Amino acid sequence: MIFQKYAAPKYFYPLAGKCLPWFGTLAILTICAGLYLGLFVAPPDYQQGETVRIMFIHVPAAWMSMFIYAMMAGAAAIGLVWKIKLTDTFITASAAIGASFTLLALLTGSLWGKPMWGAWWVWDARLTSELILLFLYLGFMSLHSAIDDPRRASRAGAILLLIGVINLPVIHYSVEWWNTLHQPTSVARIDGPRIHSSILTPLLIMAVAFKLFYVSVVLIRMRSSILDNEADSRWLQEQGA
Amino acid sequence: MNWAEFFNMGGHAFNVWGSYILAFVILGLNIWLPLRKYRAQQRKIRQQHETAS
Amino acid sequence: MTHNLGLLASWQRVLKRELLLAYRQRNDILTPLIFFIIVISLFPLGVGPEPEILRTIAPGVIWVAALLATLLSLARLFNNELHDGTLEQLLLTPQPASVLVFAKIVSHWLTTGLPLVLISPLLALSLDMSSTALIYTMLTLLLGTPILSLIGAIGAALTLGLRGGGVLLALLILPLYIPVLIFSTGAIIAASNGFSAEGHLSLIGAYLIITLIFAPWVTSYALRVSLD
Amino acid sequence: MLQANALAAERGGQRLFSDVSFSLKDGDLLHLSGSNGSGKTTLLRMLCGLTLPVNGDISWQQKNIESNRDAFNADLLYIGHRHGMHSDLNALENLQLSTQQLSNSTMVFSALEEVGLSHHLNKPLRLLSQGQQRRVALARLLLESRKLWILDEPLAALDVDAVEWFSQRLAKHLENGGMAIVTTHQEASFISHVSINVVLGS
Repeated sequence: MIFQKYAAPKYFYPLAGKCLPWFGTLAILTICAGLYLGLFVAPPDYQQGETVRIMFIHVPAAWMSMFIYAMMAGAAAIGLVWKIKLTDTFITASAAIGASFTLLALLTGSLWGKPMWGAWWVWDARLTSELILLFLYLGFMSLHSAIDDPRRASRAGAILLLIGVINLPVIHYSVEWWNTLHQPTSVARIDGPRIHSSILTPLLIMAVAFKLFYVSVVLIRMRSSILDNEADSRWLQEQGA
Repeated sequence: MNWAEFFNMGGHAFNVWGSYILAFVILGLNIWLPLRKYRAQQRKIRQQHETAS
Repeated sequence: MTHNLGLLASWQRVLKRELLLAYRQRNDILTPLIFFIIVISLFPLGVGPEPEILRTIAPGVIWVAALLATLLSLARLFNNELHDGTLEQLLLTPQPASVLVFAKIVSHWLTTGLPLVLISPLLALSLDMSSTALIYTMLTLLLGTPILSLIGAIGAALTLGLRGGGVLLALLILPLYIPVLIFSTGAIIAASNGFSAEGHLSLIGAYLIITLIFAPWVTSYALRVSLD
Repeated sequence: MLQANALAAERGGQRLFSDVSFSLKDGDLLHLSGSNGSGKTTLLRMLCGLTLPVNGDISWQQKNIESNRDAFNADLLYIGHRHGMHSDLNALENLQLSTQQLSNSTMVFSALEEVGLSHHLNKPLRLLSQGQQRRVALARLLLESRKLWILDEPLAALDVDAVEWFSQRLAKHLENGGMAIVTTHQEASFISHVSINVVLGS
């Protein structure tokens, strides 16, 4: 089937090479559009004032952190069942950018929380789950790098990702429940009550921009790790990279 | 467009611009480091080609 | 021509062997227990002896100490047997490996989890907990520590034989322990305030049943991956 | 009947060996040889199903060992470099608690006697010498009647009469229809029974 064909580095490498410039330019364009709309066009929020602009970074980053983890877990499942080596290249390529988006979401969340709640860090359900997600990312990355044998590293990492993705909703639910237990006062939800379209459009554009950015980073990292692993194979010399 | 007003961000300049700078730095690193390694690999392969041919 | 042992008989044989081994290395049982006691008795020194404060933080302190004590004892679950080759033999038995791994997990719980449950009343009293809180601490530990052993076994199998495996194990497994920690301490707090803790205990029970079903199989798969 | 075709293995990304094929019938003895690091142990572990081959497959009685692992394990006896005994238990406990066979203490006693260890029964294994520990491991050959023996350096650290005992034991196993795959660097009398020779790393 078609999917199987592009799972081999030999076919994936040139394909990634062709798509890379497209994703790169599209990512740059959408980021500029998002920034322009978010910083210049969107009106300040009647409640939060200008700090609402932090949301254009924080919320898409939080979405990306979960999206990438889910993608990694999906690739892990495929890699374990069909024994495709390329899934591990994809997972290792996505881990760092996923952890970076989580870290970015946490930092911007704290920068946004200071004016709203007066504290740099609030044990809000969403922020706490984001913190735990960062631990899951760091756990995967350290396990994967602690194992020398490439095959064991990819399979052990895949198992951990699958356990993590199954446990993530359970952890989120328990943190959510724990949060309501200890903070009876209804804390303003972090993404604001009802989102006005002038705020929503830049938010969605930034979300798309981050996805395109993620894809370009992953493609670059995958191509360079293929160059590392397959340095001696003939098809690489013929194609002249 | 009053630039001073724009940069002040209603008194929350630090928070808003801090977030955007953080985003630029963190995401920037995520694209710059792999790109640098990727270019180095390309150069190495191109050199191999010159010596080989 | 080979008449092999039945599944139950070889399961019991593995359990018997594990308990005999645990008995032979007795201080491996004592160290997590002593660690549990020391960590808990550090808190009054750090936080101050006022009973009200101790009473409020007691459930959290006991449970976090239980998590760390279990983590401490997990490293030896498979590593000793990696070095003398018995772990390979475990995977080469005619019986499904997950059942025999389950016997090892049960023996780990008997030698680590159960002692924590039995010693916890003493420590609950030292933190001036009320009698209902004490009972619910034991109850949640009784229900919770098997989960710690089951999920911990998966982590131990994944980090088998790795340098710095102990710390890595903590990083992998502690996030997965969070639901147990939240609902157990929640149950103790609810019970000591007079509310019913049924909801919490049933959630922990459900989590226990799910891990009982899946963890042994995942652990044996992870062992196969690590011994590859 | 053990059938292996086009087996290949990698360690840390480097190719160890590729397209190793052979088939073992009743009464066959395969001697696996090759320089250190050529992947002998990896191949043996692969034949037991412990290591996944990079490509190629292994079948026992015409069925792939990965799909019916339990049936294959019932006929397999693997003794590796690490002899698979608990060093904190004594010889008696090790054999009684780990063998899959319904063996009672008299059978274990006689097995230990046959390997010449009747007087070291209550000492934990770690106090015995390498050669003695190897003898305890080899005692399993008597207790567990398995069709396929896969032995990694069984003669390591054995003295002369233990080697002699092992060669006779192996010959008897082959006569009543058993099979064996053995690696060894030492000269031993059972070499004359070898029916298949596989050399790695040539």
